Order: sequence, then C-alpha cells, then structure tokens
Amino acid sequence: MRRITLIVTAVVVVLFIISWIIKTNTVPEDGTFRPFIQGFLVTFAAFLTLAIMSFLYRDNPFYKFAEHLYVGVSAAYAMSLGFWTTLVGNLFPRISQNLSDWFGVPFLHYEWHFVIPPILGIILLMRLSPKGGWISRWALAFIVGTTAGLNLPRFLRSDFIEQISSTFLPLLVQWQGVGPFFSNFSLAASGQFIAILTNITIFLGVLCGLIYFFFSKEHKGVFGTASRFGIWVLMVTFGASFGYTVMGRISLLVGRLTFLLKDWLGIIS
Amino acid sequence: MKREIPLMIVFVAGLFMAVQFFVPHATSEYIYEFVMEWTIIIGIFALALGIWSFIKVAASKIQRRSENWQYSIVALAGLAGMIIFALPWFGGLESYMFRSFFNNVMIPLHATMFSLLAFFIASAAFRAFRAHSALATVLLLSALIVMLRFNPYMGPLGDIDADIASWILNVPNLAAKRAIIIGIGLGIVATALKVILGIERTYMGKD
Amino acid sequence: MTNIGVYISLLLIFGGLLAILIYSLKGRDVDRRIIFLFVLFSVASAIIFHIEFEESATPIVKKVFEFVENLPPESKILISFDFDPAMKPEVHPMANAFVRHALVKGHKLYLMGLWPQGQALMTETIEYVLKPEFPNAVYGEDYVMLGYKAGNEGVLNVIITDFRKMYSTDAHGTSLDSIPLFDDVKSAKDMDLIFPVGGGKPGPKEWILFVGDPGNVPIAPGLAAVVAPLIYPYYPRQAIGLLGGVKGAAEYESELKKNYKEFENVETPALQMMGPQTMAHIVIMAFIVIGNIGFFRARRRKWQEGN
Amino acid sequence: MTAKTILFILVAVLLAPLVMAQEEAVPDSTVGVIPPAPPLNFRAFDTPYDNGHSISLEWELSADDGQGRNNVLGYRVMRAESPDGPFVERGIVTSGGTSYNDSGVKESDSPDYFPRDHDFYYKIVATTADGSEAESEVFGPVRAVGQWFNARKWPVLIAVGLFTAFTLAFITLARRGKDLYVRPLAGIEAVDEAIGRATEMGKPILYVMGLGTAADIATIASFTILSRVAKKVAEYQTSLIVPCYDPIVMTVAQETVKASYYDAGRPDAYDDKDVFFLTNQQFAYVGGVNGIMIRQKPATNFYLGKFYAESLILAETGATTGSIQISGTDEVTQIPFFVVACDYTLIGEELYAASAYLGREPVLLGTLKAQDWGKACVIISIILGVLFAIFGWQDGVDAFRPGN
Repeated sequence: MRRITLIVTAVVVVLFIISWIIKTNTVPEDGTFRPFIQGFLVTFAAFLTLAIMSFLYRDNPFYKFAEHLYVGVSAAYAMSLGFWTTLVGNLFPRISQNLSDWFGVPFLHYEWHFVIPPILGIILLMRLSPKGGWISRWALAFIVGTTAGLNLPRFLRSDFIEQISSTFLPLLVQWQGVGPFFSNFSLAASGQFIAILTNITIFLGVLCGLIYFFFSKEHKGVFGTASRFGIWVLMVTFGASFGYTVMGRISLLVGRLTFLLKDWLGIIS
Repeated sequence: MKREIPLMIVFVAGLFMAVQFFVPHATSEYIYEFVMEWTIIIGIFALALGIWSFIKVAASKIQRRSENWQYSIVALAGLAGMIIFALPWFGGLESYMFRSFFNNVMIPLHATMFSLLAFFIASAAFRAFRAHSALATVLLLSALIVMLRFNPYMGPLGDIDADIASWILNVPNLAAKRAIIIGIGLGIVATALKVILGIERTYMGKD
Repeated sequence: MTNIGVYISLLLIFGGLLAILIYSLKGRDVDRRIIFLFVLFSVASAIIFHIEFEESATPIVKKVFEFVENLPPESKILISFDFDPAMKPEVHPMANAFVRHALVKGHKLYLMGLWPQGQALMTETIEYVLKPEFPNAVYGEDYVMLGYKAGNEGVLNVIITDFRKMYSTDAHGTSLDSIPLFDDVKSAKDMDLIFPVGGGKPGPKEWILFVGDPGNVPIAPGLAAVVAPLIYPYYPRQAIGLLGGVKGAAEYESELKKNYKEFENVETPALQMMGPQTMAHIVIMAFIVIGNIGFFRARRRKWQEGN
Repeated sequence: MTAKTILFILVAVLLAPLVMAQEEAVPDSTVGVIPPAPPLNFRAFDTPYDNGHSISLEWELSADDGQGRNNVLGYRVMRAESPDGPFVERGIVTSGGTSYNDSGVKESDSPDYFPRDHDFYYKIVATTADGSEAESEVFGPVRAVGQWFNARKWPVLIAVGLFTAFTLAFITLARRGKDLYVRPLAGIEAVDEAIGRATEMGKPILYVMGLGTAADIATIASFTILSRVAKKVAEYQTSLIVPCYDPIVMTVAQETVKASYYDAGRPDAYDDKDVFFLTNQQFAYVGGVNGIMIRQKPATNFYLGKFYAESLILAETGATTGSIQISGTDEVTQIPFFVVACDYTLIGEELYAASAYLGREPVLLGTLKAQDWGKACVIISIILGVLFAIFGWQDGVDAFRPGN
C-alpha cells in the first residue's frame, strides 16, 4: 500500500472513532436503546454513505470495501429471506411435521404436490456433480417452458390489444357550439384545435413508430419518411422522459444529504 | 435423449400455461397458483447454486492472491455474518444483529447507490446532449423544455413552456410508448413461440 | 447568517459556471467530476441555507388560486384528504395551502377523506396549521371535520344527493343537524368548490367523475406527480385547474406568500423541497448549454481548419 | 315584458302546487311507517366465464330510489340455502346500484369460501334511514358453475392463432430457401467490431444480463444474443465476464456460454468462474458490476435484458472507462437513458430481433417476417378502429377490446 493510502485510512479511522464517541453521547436515551452500539451503527452508516459517494471521484479502497461488503451482505440477505419466508414459511408446513416443529412453525396439512418443487430444486443442484449436470436441465426446461407459456397469451392481451384499442380515437373532436372551423375562433375553439392535434399526433405517432420497427422492409420512399417521423417521435419522448426523471433523482440525493447533514452531523434541524 | 426430454418438458409446460390463460375454471386457477409457488421454491434452491458460485469465485481470488483479493475476504465475511445472524439460534430474521445489519448497512448503501443517479444523470446530460445531428437536437430540445419548468425566472415564457412540456409528456410520449409497447408485445410473443416450439434452444446448452 | 450563506453559495455556483464556460470556450473538455461537484454543492447549499425561489405560478395553478380569490366571502369549500403517509410529502402541502387560502378569504371549510390514513393527516392539518394560524376560526361555524368514510366512490355517489345519508355525525360524533355549517348544506352540490387532494384510487379522478360532472361543482384537484398526466385531459372542462406534484404545491405556496403578508413566515415544505430541485436543474441545464457551446466552438474551429 | 318572461311566469304558477305537494310529502317518509317500494325484476345467475365461485345479481331500482319519496339508502343482498331462509347478509349496495357480484374464494378451508355447484336463494332488501325496509321476491335456486373457456378472450385467442400461423408459414418459406431481406441495425452490426476491438486491446468483454429472471422474455432473448457473442469471443480468443443477478439466469447463462465455446471448438477455454453470481439485490449488483468495470476495464460492455433505475449508473460508469457500449432493453422507462449514455441501443423490439440478425438462420429470420406481418395487422386495425371512431360505430370499436 502506498503511504498516502495509509495516511488517509488512518485519518478516516480517527474521524470515525471521534464521530462514534460524539454520537454515543448524543443519541437520545430511552430504555431499550443501546447508545454505544447505536452510535456505532449511525456512524457506520454515514461512513458507508460517504464511501459509496467517494466512487464519484474515483475508485478507492473505501469504495471497494463498501462495495464488497454490500454484495456479500445482500446475497446472504436474499438467501436468508428466501429460506425463512419461502421454505420455512410456505414449504415445510406442507410437507413435513418434523421440519415444521423444528423451525417452530405450525404444521398446516400435507399437500402432495409441494413435494415436486424440492425435487426439481434438488435436480437443479445436481449441476454441482460433474456427471449429473445434464439432468439439471429438466428443471431449467420446466421454468423456461412455463415462463414462455405464461407470456405468450398474456402479453397479447395486456400490452398488445389494450394498447391498440385505446388508440381508436376520433381524429376530429365534436364541435361544441362554436360554429364551423375558422368562423368563430375563440379560446374554446383553440382548446378543440389542441384536442384534434393531440388525437392526430397519437394516431400518426403510433403508426409511424410501428413502421420504424419494421425489420424486413427497406426504409425507403414513403415508408422511409414515415419511419423517420417515427424515430423523431421516439426521440422527443426519450428527451422528455430524461428531463422529467431529473426531478426524481435529485430528490434521492436530497434524501441522502439530509441523512448526512441531519441524522449524522446534526447541522440542520 | 439428453436433449429430447428437456425440449418435451418445455413444450408441454409452455402449451399448458398458454392454454391455462383461456380457462377460467377453478381447477385451472389452482394449477396456475401451484406452478407459481413451485417456481418460487425452485428459485430458493437455485439461490444456493448462486451462493456457491459466489463463494467459489471469491475463494479462488483469495487463493490465487489476484488483485484486490483482500476485499473478497470482506465480501465473504459479510456473507457469512448475515447468514449466521439469520440462523434459528440467533432468532432468524428477527434477530437484533440481522435487523441492525439490514437497517444500518443495507439501507444506507442502497439509498446512496441509488442517489448516485443524481450525479450520473447530470454527467450523462452534459456528455450526450449535444446538437450534432437533427435527431440529437430533438432529443436535447425536448429534454430542455421539460427541465426548464424548474427555472423560476422565465416570466410569461414559463407558462408557455409548462404547457408545451405537459403536452409533450402526454401526447407524443403516449404515442411513442404505445408503439414501443406494441412492438415489444409482438417480440415477446414471437420469442415465447420460438421457445415453446423448440426453435430457440441455445439456452439448453450442449453435451 | 443564512442570507450571507445563500449569497456566497450562489456566487460560488454561478461564478464557477462562468469560469467553466470560459474554460470550455478555450476548447478544453470539462471533467465529469467537476459536474458532480457542482451538483453536490448546489443541492447541499440549498438544503443547508434553505435556498428558496419565488415560484411563479403556471396558468393551470393560477386558475385555481384566482378561482378561490374571486369566490364571494363565506363560500363553501370542501377539501378531501385522499392520500396516505407515503404520498404525504407531495400532496399534504397542497392541502395545507388550500386550508390557509380558504380561511384567510373567510370561506367555510369542510374536511373529509376517502382514505383511512387520510384522517390522521387531516387532524395534523387542523392541529398544526389551522388552529395555530387561525385562532379565531370556530369549529362548526368556520370549519368542520367530517373525517374518513369507508365506501370509496360509493361515498361520493351518496353525498352528491345527501351528506346526511353518509355522515350522520361529524368526526367528533356531533350530529350534522346541530352544526351551523350544515344549516344550508344538503349535498355536495351545495359546495362552491371542491379540492380533492390525492393520487390514487379513489381520488381526484373519482371526484371529477362522480361529483364534479354530475353535480356541476367546480373541482380543483391536487395531485401526486405520477398521476398528474392522467388528469390533465380533464382540464379545463371538468377541472378548473390543477396542482401537480411538489412543483404544483410550491407554486401555490408561493402565490399565497406573495399575496398575503400573514403567510410570509409560515412553513412552506414544498417550496423548500423545490430549492434543491431548482438549483440542480439550473446547474444541469447550464452544463448542457456549456457542452453545446464548447461543441459548436470545436466544430467551427475544425471547419475553419478544413478550409 | 317579453313573451319568454310571460311564459316563464305562467309555467311557474302552474307548477307551484306540484312543488308544494312534494314538499309536503317529505315529512311523511320520516315518520317511518311507510316502507319504501321494493326493488323489482330481481334475478340471480351464475357469473359467466368465471372460476365457478361467484353468482351475479341484477335488479331494478326501487321506485323510491332517487325519485318518489327518495328515501332509499341502499340495498342489502341476502342469501339463503333454502327459499324460506334463514337469509344471511352478503353485502350492501349504495343507492343507485342495480347489480352485485356475490363472490368468494375457492379454498374450502377459508372463511371467505364460496361453494361451487351448490343451490342458493337470494333476495334484495331496500333499506332506509328510519329502518323501514322492503324486500324483493326470493330468486332461486341458482348455483355457481366454473367455465372451461372464457369467451371474452376470443380476440386474444384469434391473435395468438393468427400470429402462430404467420410464424409457421414464414419459417416454412424460409426453410425452402426464400431469401428474406432484413434492414440493417446499427447496434447489431457493431457487435463484431466491438469484439474485434476487445481482441486487439487484449481486454475482456463484459456482458450484463440485467435484473431479469428466467421468467422475463427479454432475458431469454438476451441468452440467444449471449450465445452468439460467446461464440465469437471463443473464436477471437478473448475473455468474457458475465456477472449474474439471478441464480437461475446464471445457470442458464453457464449452459449457453459453455455450448458456444463447444461450438467454436474451444470447450477447454470455458471457465465456470467467468459466468458467476453476484447478488440479487438491485443496487448491490450495480455496485459489484461498477467495480468490475472500473478495475478490469472491459473493451466492450453489453447491457441486454431487463433493466431498471440502475441502467444509467452502469452506462455512465462504463462510459468513463472508454468502453464501447451496446445496450438493449424492453423496459420502456429505461430506454431513454441507454439511448443517451450508450453508443448503440436496441430499442424495445429490436432486442428480440437481434438474435435473428446475429444468427442469420432462416428459421429465426422467418419469425422476424412474422413479427412484421403482425405489425401490419396492427396498423390496419388501428386505421379501421380510428375510422369506426370517427363515424361513431361503437360496436366496431368494442369488438377489439378483450374482456377480463
């Protein structure tokens, strides 16, 4: 390790300990609370926050530490959660009295079909044996097959047909007592003009957007013009979505800085 | 046989689930629910495979003393700690240490990682929003119009901008998303069909 | 103290932006870490020094504000709290602003809710906004809390014909017949304006469809940002205007502050949330402009060299 | 005085007694002795196209609902197992409602169980504020039956059938050797170049499958692209890194890469540790992948599959290391970020088409052609639907809308 790394690490450790001591004395006391541990945890959370943010400058040992800790802890978290909620909570009470008792969950009743998924699961684990690898594909085939079957009609319904039928808009909206098109152009009529423009844009936008996605036809002539209009509409949308999302992302940063400034440093109230 | 049986399973399972969609009867609902529960349970077993792979990669790094191997120890320690704290003897998911780890390690890391987006959205905008072509200009302008709503010093222009921005967000946005979604719907159906019919079988591997 | 902080940080940010503009005009590329620094600094300083901007209300928000302004005194205004704590940061400031505006104009307030969690937030508004800021407002004569009623849009279907069929009493158990505010009120049709505040179902959309349209009552929805685009089509025919997300709430708050001296020092959470937002947006937009200026400059230079 | 005003006064005078009479009638109803008029024409029937655990009820409003004495508050739905009772309340409909769906769950051990194939008797009770009630006639017996085909889903079935027919037809055509044109896709054409560049630079290729599980079709499409990429990687003798988010996806990806290396004649080059599991928490995964990008500096990053908010973090970090970035997702909200931050982006459907482009097998190209025909059908039906809407033919519009 280079000397500068050592110095920075030492400084960080010292600051951490100082913050821990101060935090221990400032966390509010209430019966069950353990200020010493709680002080450590808040300081540690702040340390991890800063460690991740330091990545913006460049890769460094603190980020590496936080990253590896995060990956390890989260993988174990998923495993533990899955084990307790799914296996203990859902599977064991349906297949084994003994296992349920051992984990302290009430046994429901025996259901024969719940034996199938553990068998498939064990088949899947056969991958780890050098010779049984081929059998693990049975479980994969089951998962991939059911997924494909599930998606086949369901996407045609929700995404497809619903989207098509909601494009059926009259291109001209009804005139509501304003008279013919140009004779009585008032504010209300301009509203209707916008409504017409809106309907036409939706109609043409969907149509040309679809034409852009044609793969087996050359995008030339009228077809090419439509396809180009389609990609323009797409780009307008992408730009707008990007611009709109900025707001939400800044809110996240505000949340994080508030944690650092308020919960940890106590600069703002 | 090593290849035919899995393809048969794919075909039967796929066809079955596709047909199930059209059958409202309770029996069909039961089967659907069972299959959903099964896949979740199989997923937990698969997670064991995942953890095994994780340990294998980390251990080999440590063994070979490859670059940054020290941090693999941190990762393994985090993994082991979290699993141990969730053991029944510590109180499972309700154990103090498990919850503390969750609240003071996972939550802050998650939120901070997420908040990095505020920075990256800025750098991406700076890097990519350059008017080097007509299309790029459209992209840039529509983003600027939407973002300008946040500028308080626009005067009457602000009102017009707000109107244009909400029109863009409602109308072309709707049209484009619809076109994309319809396309995606077709793509999904085509891919699902290829899988069920066994045309697409690369994921099966080879022996 | 804060003011100095605001000026110093604004000076630093805009001075810095100017320096970077000059730097990039010289044809050098800006390191992304400089952008990161600016984003961090602008957001952090806005949080620390409470940087607030005067939000000028967009027409769609201003219509709502002016509608309340132009109502004759003692008009009846109903506010429905159709949200839960998760949506609170976005829409609760709207409800509070509506309460302030209605009472300062001397209108009569009717508070109710279609979401069970809305009742606690309603109480919060009464305890922390209404009572301390309007000590002279009398319960039953100036405002009344009807509270939450289960039944979703069914509730709306009933109150459009008769309040008393749904609410025999207010939230405190007092019979509606002994509340002066209900002397000349039979149904929701008797309201002069309704503010449904929320962002889910049931919510503002249901108010428009089940009360505003059939009863011909003006509706001014306060909406969470995610659902605002879905309600836009109802403006201007079925909704007199609308407030969308934190931005809409901030605009209304600033309009209130501008027009009424007594609100100069009240808490304006939406405006406060807008401070960091506006700062960050300006910084990002400035960088987009700088990037393009630099880009065109470089292209021109290349073009000149080519000739 | 104008004629209009005179007419108004005349009408007002004539109507006055009527209005007064109505006002006089109001106190009567509050006495509580006169029950409201009962709901009429009540009938109950098995809910069509359901799982067999619900019964639908319909009636006509009581004459005192909204009109007449206007004192009906709502309707109580009562059910019994014999025509004589005892009747149990199943639900309340507020005034103005004329239908109710009496339903329950199918699990017989649940308190909310609704028995299938069991006779029931129903009646509707109109209620008022003062407690007086009026009952409809008892209707029954009626039983809930499950159906084996949901006729409301005909449009979906037709669409599936049509599309399958297209696909099979074009696959047959393609197998017979008919040459099918496909337009160029920049993102796909860049794949070869990107792998070549990695070889020259002696740097690895990073392939990120996103957060999808094996249950996402985008992930399945990504597998097929992975297999082409892996084959080329093996041919060019570069190295490949595939960090995975989902363990099943990891397993399948291992199979895929192994098979590709085998196809390329270099089965020995495959290592299980190149296709590995990271974690299945969104941002922990991002952190891990970021670390890989920053430290191993891959020459090319592929992001193909299902992506959420992390898309921009990945793409921006990748951009700082100077990699060529090729992305593709069907997650509509994330496409803008990939478009902005990556060199090439496969937008939505293009991701599904990519495997056909890379493989150039007639069978896969056939499905591409079928997709185009599908889109042509969509365009035609949109034009038809808009025409129907313009001319106000609502039945034509409704014909396209599937039920639940």
